[in-house]
Amino acid sequence: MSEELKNKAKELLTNKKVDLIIGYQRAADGVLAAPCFIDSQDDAEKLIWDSYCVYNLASYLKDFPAKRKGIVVKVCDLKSITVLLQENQVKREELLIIAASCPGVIDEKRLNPLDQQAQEIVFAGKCKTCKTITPAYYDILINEPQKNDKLSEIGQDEYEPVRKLEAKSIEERFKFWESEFSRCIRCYACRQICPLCYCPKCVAEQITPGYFSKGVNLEGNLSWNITRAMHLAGRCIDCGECERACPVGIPLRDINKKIEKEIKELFKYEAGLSVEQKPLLSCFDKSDPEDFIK
Amino acid sequence: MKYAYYPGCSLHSTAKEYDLSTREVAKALGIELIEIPDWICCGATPAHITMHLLSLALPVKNIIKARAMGSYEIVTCCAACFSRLKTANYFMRTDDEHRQKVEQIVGEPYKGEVKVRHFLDVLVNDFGLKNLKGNLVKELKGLKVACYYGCLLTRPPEITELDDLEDPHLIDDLMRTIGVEPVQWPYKTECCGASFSLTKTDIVLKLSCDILQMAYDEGAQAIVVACPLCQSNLDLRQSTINKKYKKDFNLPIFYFTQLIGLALGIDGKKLGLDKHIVPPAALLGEKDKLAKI
Amino acid sequence: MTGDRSEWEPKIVGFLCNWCSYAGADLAGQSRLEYPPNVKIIRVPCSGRVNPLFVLKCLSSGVDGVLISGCHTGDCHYSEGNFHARRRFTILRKLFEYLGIDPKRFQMAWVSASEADKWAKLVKGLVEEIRQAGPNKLGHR
Amino acid sequence: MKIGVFVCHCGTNIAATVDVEKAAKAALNLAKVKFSTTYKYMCSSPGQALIKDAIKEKGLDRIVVCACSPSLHEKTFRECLKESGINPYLLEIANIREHCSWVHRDRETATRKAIEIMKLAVTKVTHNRPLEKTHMPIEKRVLVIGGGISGIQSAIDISFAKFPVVIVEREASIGGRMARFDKTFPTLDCAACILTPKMVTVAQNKYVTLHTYAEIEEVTGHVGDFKVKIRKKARFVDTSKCTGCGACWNKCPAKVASEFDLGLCKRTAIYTPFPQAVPNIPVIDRENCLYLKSKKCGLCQKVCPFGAINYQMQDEIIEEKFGAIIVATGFTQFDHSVYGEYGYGKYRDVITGLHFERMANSSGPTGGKIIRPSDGKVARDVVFIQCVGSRDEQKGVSYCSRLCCMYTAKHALLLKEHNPDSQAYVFYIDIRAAGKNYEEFVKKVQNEYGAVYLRGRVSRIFEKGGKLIVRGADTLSGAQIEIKADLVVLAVGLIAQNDAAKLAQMLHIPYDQNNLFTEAHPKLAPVETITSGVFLTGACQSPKDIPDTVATASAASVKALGLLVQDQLEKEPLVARVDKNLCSGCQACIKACSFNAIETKEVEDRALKRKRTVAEVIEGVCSGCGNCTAVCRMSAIDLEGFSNRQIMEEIEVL
Amino acid sequence: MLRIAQKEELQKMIDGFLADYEVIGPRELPGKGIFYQPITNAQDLYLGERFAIEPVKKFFFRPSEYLFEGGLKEGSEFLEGIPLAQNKRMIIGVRPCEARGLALLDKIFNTEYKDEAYVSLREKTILVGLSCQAPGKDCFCTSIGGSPVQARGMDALIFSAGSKYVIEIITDKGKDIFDTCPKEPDKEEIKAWESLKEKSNAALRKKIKIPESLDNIFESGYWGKVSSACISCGVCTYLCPTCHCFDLVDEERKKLRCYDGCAFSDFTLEASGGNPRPTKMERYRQRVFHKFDYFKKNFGEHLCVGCGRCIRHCPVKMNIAEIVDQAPV
Repeated sequence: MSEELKNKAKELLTNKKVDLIIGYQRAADGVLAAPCFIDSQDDAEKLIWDSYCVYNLASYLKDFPAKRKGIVVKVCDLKSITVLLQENQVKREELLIIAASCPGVIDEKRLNPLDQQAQEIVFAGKCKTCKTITPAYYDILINEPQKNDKLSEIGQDEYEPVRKLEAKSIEERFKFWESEFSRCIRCYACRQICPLCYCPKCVAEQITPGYFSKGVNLEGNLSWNITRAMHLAGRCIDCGECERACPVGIPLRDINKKIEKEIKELFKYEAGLSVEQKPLLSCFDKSDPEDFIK
Repeated sequence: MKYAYYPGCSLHSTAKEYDLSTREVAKALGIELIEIPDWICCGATPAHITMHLLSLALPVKNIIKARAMGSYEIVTCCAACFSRLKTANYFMRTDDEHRQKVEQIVGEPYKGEVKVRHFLDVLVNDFGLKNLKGNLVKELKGLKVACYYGCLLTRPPEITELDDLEDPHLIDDLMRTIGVEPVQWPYKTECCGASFSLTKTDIVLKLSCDILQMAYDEGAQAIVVACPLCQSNLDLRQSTINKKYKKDFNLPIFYFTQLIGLALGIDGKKLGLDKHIVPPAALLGEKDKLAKI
Repeated sequence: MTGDRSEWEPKIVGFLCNWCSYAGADLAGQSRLEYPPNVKIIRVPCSGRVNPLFVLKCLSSGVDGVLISGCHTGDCHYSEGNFHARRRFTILRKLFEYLGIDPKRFQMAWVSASEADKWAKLVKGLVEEIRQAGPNKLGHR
Repeated sequence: MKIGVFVCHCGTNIAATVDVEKAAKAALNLAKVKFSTTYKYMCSSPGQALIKDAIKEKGLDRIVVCACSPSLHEKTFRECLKESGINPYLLEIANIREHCSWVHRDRETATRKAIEIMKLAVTKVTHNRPLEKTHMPIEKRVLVIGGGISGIQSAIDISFAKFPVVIVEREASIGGRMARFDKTFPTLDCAACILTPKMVTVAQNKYVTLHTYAEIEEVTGHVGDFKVKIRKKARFVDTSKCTGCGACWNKCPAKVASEFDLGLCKRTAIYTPFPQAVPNIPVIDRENCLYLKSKKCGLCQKVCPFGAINYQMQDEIIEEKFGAIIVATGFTQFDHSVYGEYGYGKYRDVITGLHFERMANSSGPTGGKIIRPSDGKVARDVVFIQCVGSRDEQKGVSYCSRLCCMYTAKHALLLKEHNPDSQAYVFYIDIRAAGKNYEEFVKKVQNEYGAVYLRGRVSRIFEKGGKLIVRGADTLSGAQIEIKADLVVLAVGLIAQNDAAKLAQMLHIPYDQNNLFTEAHPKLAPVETITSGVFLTGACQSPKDIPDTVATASAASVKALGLLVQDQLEKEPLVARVDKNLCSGCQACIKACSFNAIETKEVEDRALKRKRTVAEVIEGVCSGCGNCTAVCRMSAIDLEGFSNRQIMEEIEVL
Repeated sequence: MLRIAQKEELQKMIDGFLADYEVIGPRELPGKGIFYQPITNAQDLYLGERFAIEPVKKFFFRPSEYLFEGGLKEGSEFLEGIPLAQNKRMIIGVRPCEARGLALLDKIFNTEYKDEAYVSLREKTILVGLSCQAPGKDCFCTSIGGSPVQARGMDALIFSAGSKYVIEIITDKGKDIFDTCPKEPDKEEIKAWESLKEKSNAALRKKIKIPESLDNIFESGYWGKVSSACISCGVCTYLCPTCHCFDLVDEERKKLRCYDGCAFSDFTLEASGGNPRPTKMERYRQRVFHKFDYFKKNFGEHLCVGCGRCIRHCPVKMNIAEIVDQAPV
């Protein structure tokens, strides 16, 4: 598959169909993958495509305004481009989407940090309940889409971790999250890696007024994490990059998935379905539930 | 094509010929119908007037037996069984409260994922009319029938999802395919009196008489049905109707599977054509459409 | 000041829309309905003006309870603001519950300009509920 | 910054429970407060004078008045500030009466709370900004969309006030639905007799411009300055040359079913919809014209004595500006073919009320004879079925179409008058005859014209022996009924035009689940929409009969004129504003704004050295609700008078 | 000075420290990794080979610190410092690279300028290190003047030797606390310890070359290329044992000091709106120059201890070691 990708990339660059291609290359350690930005035919040799290509490269689109960008996209990540298009952050005509049939990607956190060799692949949580096989749209398709047999665990509940937490008492939940958030160092890797956190200046950085404490303390950390989650409500497409990027292992996907589950149940809303879709919080239905309102 | 087959009580008793002809037709067309082992009553009318929950649990029990066979589609022929199974499925899909209760009773989770199909639907939509035509041994030319669907096959439409609510056409389409001419008549979905047959026979006589009359008036020589109870009311009660209303009807009441069977060249006896009260021999014999009864 | 439980009085912030709830609270005054003094009112043009960040700010500044009150659905002066608020804060409240923040601390109500009685009762009930819930553990004051 | 705090006693209303002196003293401990005092009645002239003097003497530049609710005297004190030369928006009111002294008894508690309320106001006023009311020019022209009776009436009313008005009508003639009616209930005057003069009036009026055979293509802008693109569909007839002599349509060989007569008769490919059409200039129907289809024929061009036929004509798009828009797009009929029990629309003798109107009309397709369309025989037994599509959540709409009871009664009467030995049967659910002389009219039809009213639904209609067998229930007698009818007339409901939602989206006005346009307030603003400058009239909003339609048409005209007579539009300055450096251009605010008050704008990002698209508030349109500010993730959009900073700091000082 | 103790003996000693000290050490959080946290029992400690994600820096130069509070009280102005921590602390299991990081931080906060908060925490804390025997694939301390067994910046350094621990005592503070352990290693044991140190050094395989100066490649296109994957987050700087940039913020009435990092886009944003480092290229170049050029010029050594955290935890696999190694000088 990598070969097919390389050839396509060369062709695109030679024919000047794109100015650059955002893709994956082998990382310096020779095992993992890293993002790469290819603007010459020779560099196209670097491109790879395998289970180590975890990154959602849509985050990089903002770095190249007004350029014609080819981008290698996993089917699941395509939805984040849909949201970016919805929110006018990229122009479709500047995009050339190279959809790649996805073999499932690794869970980086499960790699042994001391081991220097290639290890057995443990698939990321999101891949285990992945339902998408065919990309909704694309310009170039690399290899026919097919489901990896190892991944299709029929009937696996994507919200299982959420339900487990929901089943706990409110006090237990507070203790759980208090302990998780206590490790937050406010490095904002979760924000920076997120393709949808593109605000010119995040509210977390604003000072007059400051919206919540920049201090690494419970209030500050809780406020930041709630704000991040709220700002992704109805937008998050569960690429899981925030959780992957978090150096201290806060289960951020469990928060995103909770909101995803609630809005599906409450508002019949799913993020990233189409470019024309109205943002969740910019619209409403007169019959939205309101049982908690007095 | 492989389906779990749910015959139901009628097809094992009064409507034996429906069961026979269905199996024969399926066999001839290479449609595999595997009877659900150890199936139980669908609950029919008595269950749902007694206890709503029971009327859901009984069909679901049957459905999960089918699921255990590894089948995600059940075929049934009886209009009542079809209605009950579809209704139960509908509730399992849309009503969490009932679903949870039923799941407790049957002891297994079930979310309505198994499809329930009527044999009509399978013939027309899965097997296909074109395909059927290709399999015919002969066409039953010259026969005019009224296709009668009764009250359960299309109602309520959000549950049955089968055919046009007011003007169904699946049987008509099949008949046309085998060379039979269906008449245009307005009583396709009238009520025959159904299970009042024993308790309030008078009602059944009146309603069935109207149906027979309309079919006769529109030039039908026979009526084609897809429901055991419709067949029984129109066939069994025809002589009483003739007496009571001073009529002279002599309309054989066929299951659609029987006529299809004939067109496929199947022996009439194998299709249970000898089990009718109003004998079809004269009509079929006279038209020379019948091999042997 | 938190600390001694017996001295502690619930501190509650109420975001009231200018057209219905603020006027409803005005009518409670005009009708001389007595209710506890714990709710401090911040007037906003519409419940739709309330940003989830305000609620977070309250809770992380040691406020014990937050109330957002607006027009009944269909009565919004701006026609749709309360529908927007409803959706927004339904999600926030679900998230609070999930993160273990007592949902009693964040409430919403529809109070019309004529519902003085409802306003007074709402405040009484709210103060009682927050008293039960105890001081807000978050917040550094 | 020098803040002055003025605490009002309000007689004893405040002072009895709040220690006002203590409060005034406490004010001096607050940052930037340089002066505080109390007075018996701050709103009185001496009270106001006190404020003015303090402003002058102490050089105060921001004022907090601790008194009653801002809904009472905010305006008063703003005026007071203005007179003292301070911007009136540098004021905050601390409501220590309604929200404090009147609801608490304990003096200490009330005083403490009053001081806290004051603290909030002082904090807030610190960040108030001087603001000016905004003014916008008004384009003094009105657009009326739809040339039916409501559009015609609106245009006439506006022309009385001597303002220019443009009607855009998509059909070839104005007149709308009413032009097809025979007589009108309950007075039975002929529809044409009352409509035609109005059509002529409007056509001859120098203030009115008619664009028939035209549609709205795009609407941008806002109140006072709407920019509207109008597509003038190609007529293939030069309107400046044509005299409407009729030579063309008399010779045209292509015949098709007439839409105006609902297929009851034929028209030619070049045609005017009906003889009294305004303008009386034909159009060529490009689908059916032999010349336009295959370049064969060209007869009309040959016979036209004025050379008015032009096959090369193209659609033309014109752009015009308007200050206000009146929407008068009316309704369409419910399509009864979803009713299987009525034969899915297949029986030719099952017709709608509008067919009946055309048949009853002496200049209609049957010359006023009420017959069976299938065989042309005179209809004797006629069954009328009410509520077809209306009040039917299963197959139609849930609402009552309001006029069907009345027009059915009228039809029963007309039937008797046309065919004296006929019999009318009317199946109904309820009779709703709530209008002047309406109930009396229905009674008359029942008593004097012998119409049989049956309360119940029809379960099935089928053809047998050349008759329609109508089966139904009479729920009053409990009997099953079977009627052998010659003709069945369905009182189909009124529904929104098929493209209503599209138009609503163009105009940014809300519409309900039935695509009917939604008024700004059902009681207090029934002809306004929340988009200022756009008004509603007639059945596009909900089913209306002619009197109600005409009444709303005049009401909408008055509202539009109310705008036009002003020199400029004046708006409160408490509006949203975008910080373009913070804005990402995601347009969440634009999609959330109910007022269409935010648009996009391209700006140069100096840091990144490129152009970016950001949001910009149209101040004149913004209503100041602040919803956009809460939707904005980057807090780039803020609300004057209720800014994020003000609210955040209010929370902080609590 | 060397001591030797059985594993159980050391555990007992640590339990003994708990009476007088707040004891902090690496703990394993299942599925999350290793974190320095206060312990209540020697059993809590993880003394294996895996590294803590965050360095001990955060116990001295804390992620956020309220410095003082001020404003209006009853109408008059006030200013109060926030009291400094008083209790005695001990951190056990610190890695040589992190301890060396503290030694570098001392150059900033505890040399000419004395940062009260930092200095008081440094003085109140005893550091007991743990040598590395199986360094990670991203470690490169030996290329930058460190080693897996270096004791710089510590009060004592522990070596795990089979069922025993060898304790190397460095300072008086270290001597004081390990008074309770009188046993000294014999010759055999010392020999074993020496060879253990050699083996540890050898286990660290990654070597990079660090250019003498980067001056002549400041304008090179290299920086734009290597920085293109950077997402401008704070992982590398916050997890770095030597990064020490901070921001000062007013929060309500308090002055807050919190971490800041040169990767953030607003790190050098000026009030005017101007930004001398507007893109990732300038910011990433600054990071490399500060660590591998400027600091050495100002303080005599590089501002990097080769712990590899910024490589290991970079969400997009940026590799500063490779970038420096391959710099086109």
